[in-house]
Amino acid sequence: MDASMLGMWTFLITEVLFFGGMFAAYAVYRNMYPAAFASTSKFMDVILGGTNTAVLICSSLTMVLAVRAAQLSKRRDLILFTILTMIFGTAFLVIKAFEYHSKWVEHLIPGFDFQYDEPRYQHNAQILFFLYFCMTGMHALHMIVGLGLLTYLLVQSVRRVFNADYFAPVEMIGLYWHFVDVVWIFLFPLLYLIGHRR
Amino acid sequence: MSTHHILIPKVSTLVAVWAALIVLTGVTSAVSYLELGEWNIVVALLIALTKASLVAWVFMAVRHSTTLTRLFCVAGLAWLSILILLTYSDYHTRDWTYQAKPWSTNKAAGDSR
Amino acid sequence: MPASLTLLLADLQLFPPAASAQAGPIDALYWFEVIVSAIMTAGIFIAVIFLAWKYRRRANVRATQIEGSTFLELSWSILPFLVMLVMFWWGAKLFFAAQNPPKDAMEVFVTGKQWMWKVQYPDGTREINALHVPVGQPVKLTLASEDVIHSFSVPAFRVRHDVVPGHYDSLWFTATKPGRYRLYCTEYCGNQHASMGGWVDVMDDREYANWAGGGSHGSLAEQGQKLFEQNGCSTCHQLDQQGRCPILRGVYNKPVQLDDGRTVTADDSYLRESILDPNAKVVSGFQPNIMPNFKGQLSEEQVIQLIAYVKSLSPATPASQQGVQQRPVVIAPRAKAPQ
Amino acid sequence: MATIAHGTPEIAAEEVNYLNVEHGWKSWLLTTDHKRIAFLYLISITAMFFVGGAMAVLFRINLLQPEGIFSAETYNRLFSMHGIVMVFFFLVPSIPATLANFLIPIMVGAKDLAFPRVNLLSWYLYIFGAIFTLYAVIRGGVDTGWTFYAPYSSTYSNSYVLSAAMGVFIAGFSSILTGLNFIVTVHKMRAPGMTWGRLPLFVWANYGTGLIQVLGTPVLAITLLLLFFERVAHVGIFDPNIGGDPILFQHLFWFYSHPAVYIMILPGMGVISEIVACFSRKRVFGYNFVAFSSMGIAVLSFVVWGHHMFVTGEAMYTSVAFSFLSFMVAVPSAIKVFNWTATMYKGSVSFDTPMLYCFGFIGLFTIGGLTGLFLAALATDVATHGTYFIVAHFHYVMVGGMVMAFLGGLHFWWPKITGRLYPEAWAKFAALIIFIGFNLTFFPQFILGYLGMPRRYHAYPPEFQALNVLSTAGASILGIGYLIPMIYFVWSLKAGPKAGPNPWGATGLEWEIQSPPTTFNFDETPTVTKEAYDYGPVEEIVG
Repeated sequence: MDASMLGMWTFLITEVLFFGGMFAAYAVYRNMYPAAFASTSKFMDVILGGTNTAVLICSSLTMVLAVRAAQLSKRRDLILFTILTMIFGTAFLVIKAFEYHSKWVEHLIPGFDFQYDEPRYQHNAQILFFLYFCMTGMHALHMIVGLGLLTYLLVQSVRRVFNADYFAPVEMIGLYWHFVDVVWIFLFPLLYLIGHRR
Repeated sequence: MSTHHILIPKVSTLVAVWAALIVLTGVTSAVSYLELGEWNIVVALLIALTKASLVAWVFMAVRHSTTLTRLFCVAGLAWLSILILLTYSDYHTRDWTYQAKPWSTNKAAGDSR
Repeated sequence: MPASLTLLLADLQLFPPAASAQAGPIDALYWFEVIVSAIMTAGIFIAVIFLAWKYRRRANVRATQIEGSTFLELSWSILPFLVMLVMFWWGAKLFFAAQNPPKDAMEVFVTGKQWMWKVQYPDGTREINALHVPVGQPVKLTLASEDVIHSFSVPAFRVRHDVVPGHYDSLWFTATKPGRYRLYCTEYCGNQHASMGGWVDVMDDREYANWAGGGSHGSLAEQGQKLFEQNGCSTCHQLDQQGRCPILRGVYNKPVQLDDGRTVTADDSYLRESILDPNAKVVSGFQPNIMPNFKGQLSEEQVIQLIAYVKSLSPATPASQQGVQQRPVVIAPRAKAPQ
Repeated sequence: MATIAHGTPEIAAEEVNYLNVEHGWKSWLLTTDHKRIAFLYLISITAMFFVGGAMAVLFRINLLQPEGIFSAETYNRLFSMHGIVMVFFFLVPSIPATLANFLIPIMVGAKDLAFPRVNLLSWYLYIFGAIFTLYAVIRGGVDTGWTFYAPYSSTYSNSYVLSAAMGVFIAGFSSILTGLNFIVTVHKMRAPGMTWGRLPLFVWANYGTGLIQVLGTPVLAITLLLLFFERVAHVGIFDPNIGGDPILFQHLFWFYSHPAVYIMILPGMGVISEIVACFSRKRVFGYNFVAFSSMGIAVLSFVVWGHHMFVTGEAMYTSVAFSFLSFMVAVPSAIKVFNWTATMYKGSVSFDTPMLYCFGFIGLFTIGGLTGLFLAALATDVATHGTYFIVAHFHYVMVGGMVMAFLGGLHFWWPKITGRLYPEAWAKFAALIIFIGFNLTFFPQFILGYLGMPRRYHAYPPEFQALNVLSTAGASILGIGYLIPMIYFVWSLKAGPKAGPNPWGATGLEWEIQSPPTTFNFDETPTVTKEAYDYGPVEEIVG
């Protein structure tokens, strides 16, 4: 394993703790306001969230296939899977944008326009929605950065930079992409599946 | 260079892991519709942890990587747990000290948090 | 210059007065720590100076290379740690005692607000930046903040607790020496942080009885009762028959079943929350969203009055925790400080 | 220690080195040479040190009078900016970004750090963060204290919190990148034969520091970000009026900020290990224990943060656990102090300036560390929390410890960094002045603290005046003490006598190359065949 990969892993640990701060806040407030947190689930679209989870998992698959293609010097496959990963990534962001839009329509933007239908949970639900926007927003920001990296990857693979002897950047971007996927894997149940639905 | 040690994953393995992840996503969504009380969150987190481990182990190639990488993964998890558990311990044990003794020992008081 | 120097030195203090029952034991631990530290510091200083001088560089004398010594390493890791364990145990023991006020402690309510301390006594007396307590009587302070985090500190008593907005904090002490002692805010709270302090007057029983004339507006509970009626609480919270809201008689310090299945104890913190944010924890069997939010409508001081009133409806609570009673210390002063 | 071909003859009039290889501002601002970046950092943190120091001088002047001299508003902004500048822009980057940045690649036998461009990026982030913070200073300052406690900072303060918090946020990433670079460099860039057991203890200490920077700093970043949103939009994350919990801010803040004090002190401990070995002409006593104690500190530092919150209403049982763990972290620190002292035993001790700073460090750090026990013990923490006792304690560790180590290290490696010697007599004089000034400034504060004088007070009861005057008198001596090295270092840059590759007769790869080094440090990658601190054959192996 070369230095750049170790550097990437170290960076990912930093990222774990960056998101960790928000997860800690989530744990504390969920423990403090269980009912208010549960009440928010009716605004969370499990179908869209679940679809997005699946989309991200698919993108992880295409990403790892892209890395594999680079390792085997299969340039065409590399380009194909990179493009597929970018398509999935973009699809995720588009769906996310629809979700954000519906939150906007439903007056669920903490701090600016927050009117909760259950007045008793007005404040406490706002904390959840703030954490929701913080966590998914940070996650989306990472996705956007990831798409930028994938664009770089695409350009470089079109230029025939990568082959079986040199593919470290593909691996690194792959690691980053999977990490972003892992974060979402935790966000999905914590944000979308809180309450008991019937 | 690193090429000498690279083990190229089989496509079938990757697709199998992908399928498992999709299935687990379905499972975690389905389980959330069951009334399991406190266990809902436990199950959801266990499934998420399984999924994350699958991604890390196969997609991120931890299974083929050095002890050092594994150590770094474990360290990340360990420090995350330190942060969350020690913070949570404060909130969780606050009542242990200050809760006044109830006058009547009715049944509900027993499971007071 | 010499004159001003004498003036400076005239006021010079090196150790604070110890005026509470807690101060002695804490000072004992403090001196233990000072002595341990002094011995260790002196040991290190002497060793450094001695070794540096004895083995100073000389011509033709070479250093002897030594790898190390596991025995020495282990002994100077473990031995100091054992001493530290003593400090830990000692400190924790005193800390535990400081967390549990005696049941018969006299209760005083202190509200921190940028930049003053507002003090309320059960008999309705109110003061700002001053606290009067009788000697020898355990006093429990319930601390509330109107705005930012403050910290209530009386160095002579060796007590201190942060006053965090959003919930009640508390501390307790037993003053042992009559006199005036400074009280401070020790958590930075804004511009006039330094002026958020005052005096604690510790008085002997006779003096205290004279001082404690009682509030001109009735006891704390009576003030609370007035508020209770003015704010329309009594229309729903009826005393003897079930209205739209729970009966408050006898509820204080009892477990309450909530509508989400949890159980809480109806202590000061719960009552406060239920006044300011009544929908946060609704009692099982009652509808949410009936009682209005009183956050912003009532000050922390008024909340304390209301709680005193609710407490007075529960006669089973220990005498000292009731707001309607006379100041308990006047009736039964303690002969000796506990502990 | 290593087999290096010295190609360049000593007689060459002007050797090519990293300083003179290129000229012009572009060659500095776009450099990826770790030594040039270290130099850029050195200039930046020195500037910040004097900004922070000037504020300290001003508020010490204010404290001459019990009623204060400046307005409360001015005083509050002075001490807050002093804390923010000193902690985030001087102490945290001080040794790692300057001395370690310069030395780690050389010590492990590498041409540069693992990621040279990331290293440059980290300096730019630092400067960017500093600009945000200095903008806050110029616009009128921040009055929250360096701790940014909510809800004061998020709701009540009407000073420039956002700008300062953003500055700290950005500087945090600079710190993360430095730590990341060190970790990877130590793992991946060691020369052949440079095993973990042969690493200089300075490298071990900075490796531990890197771990803390990487694991802790992101939590500070996200905390400040949440605070930022809270202040902008009032979302309730820390505001108790709408359901938030201000204690949560403290948990998240101290999760970083307690380990951060070890970011500040660990590299200093590394410096002391190098100095004490060199000037005793002896291998550090118990190398393994000292190395592992660095790692022990790095790990344990993360499980003690709750001792900042004993009086906040933190749960009693949690407090007890944190108290116990806090005593645990004292053990590795104690090991280090004992081992440094024992290193002099049967040594050949000389009293050059770096060694004087080293003595100062050992003494002052001992006091700083032991007074930490008062704060780890629950009952005495309650009595001293939020008073000048705390102020004295952490200044003994941070200034008595860290700044002493920083100055000691700077004197030790100055000949290597610049190729020049400084005036020894002046340097010894300055070290003495600093030691005296420091103790005079901060020892009275221990007494003030137990008397109960709260920190962050612009005015205080008159009975505390005598001790405060003493402290201010000490601060003025200390201030002069810090100016002297500043002056002779600048002088020596131009006029100091040439140092030669190894003026101290020290071991270590950095002393085997020319001073100042060439851009790529080594003509060819060295092969290491000897242990660290090889001042002669080991004659006594005990235990």
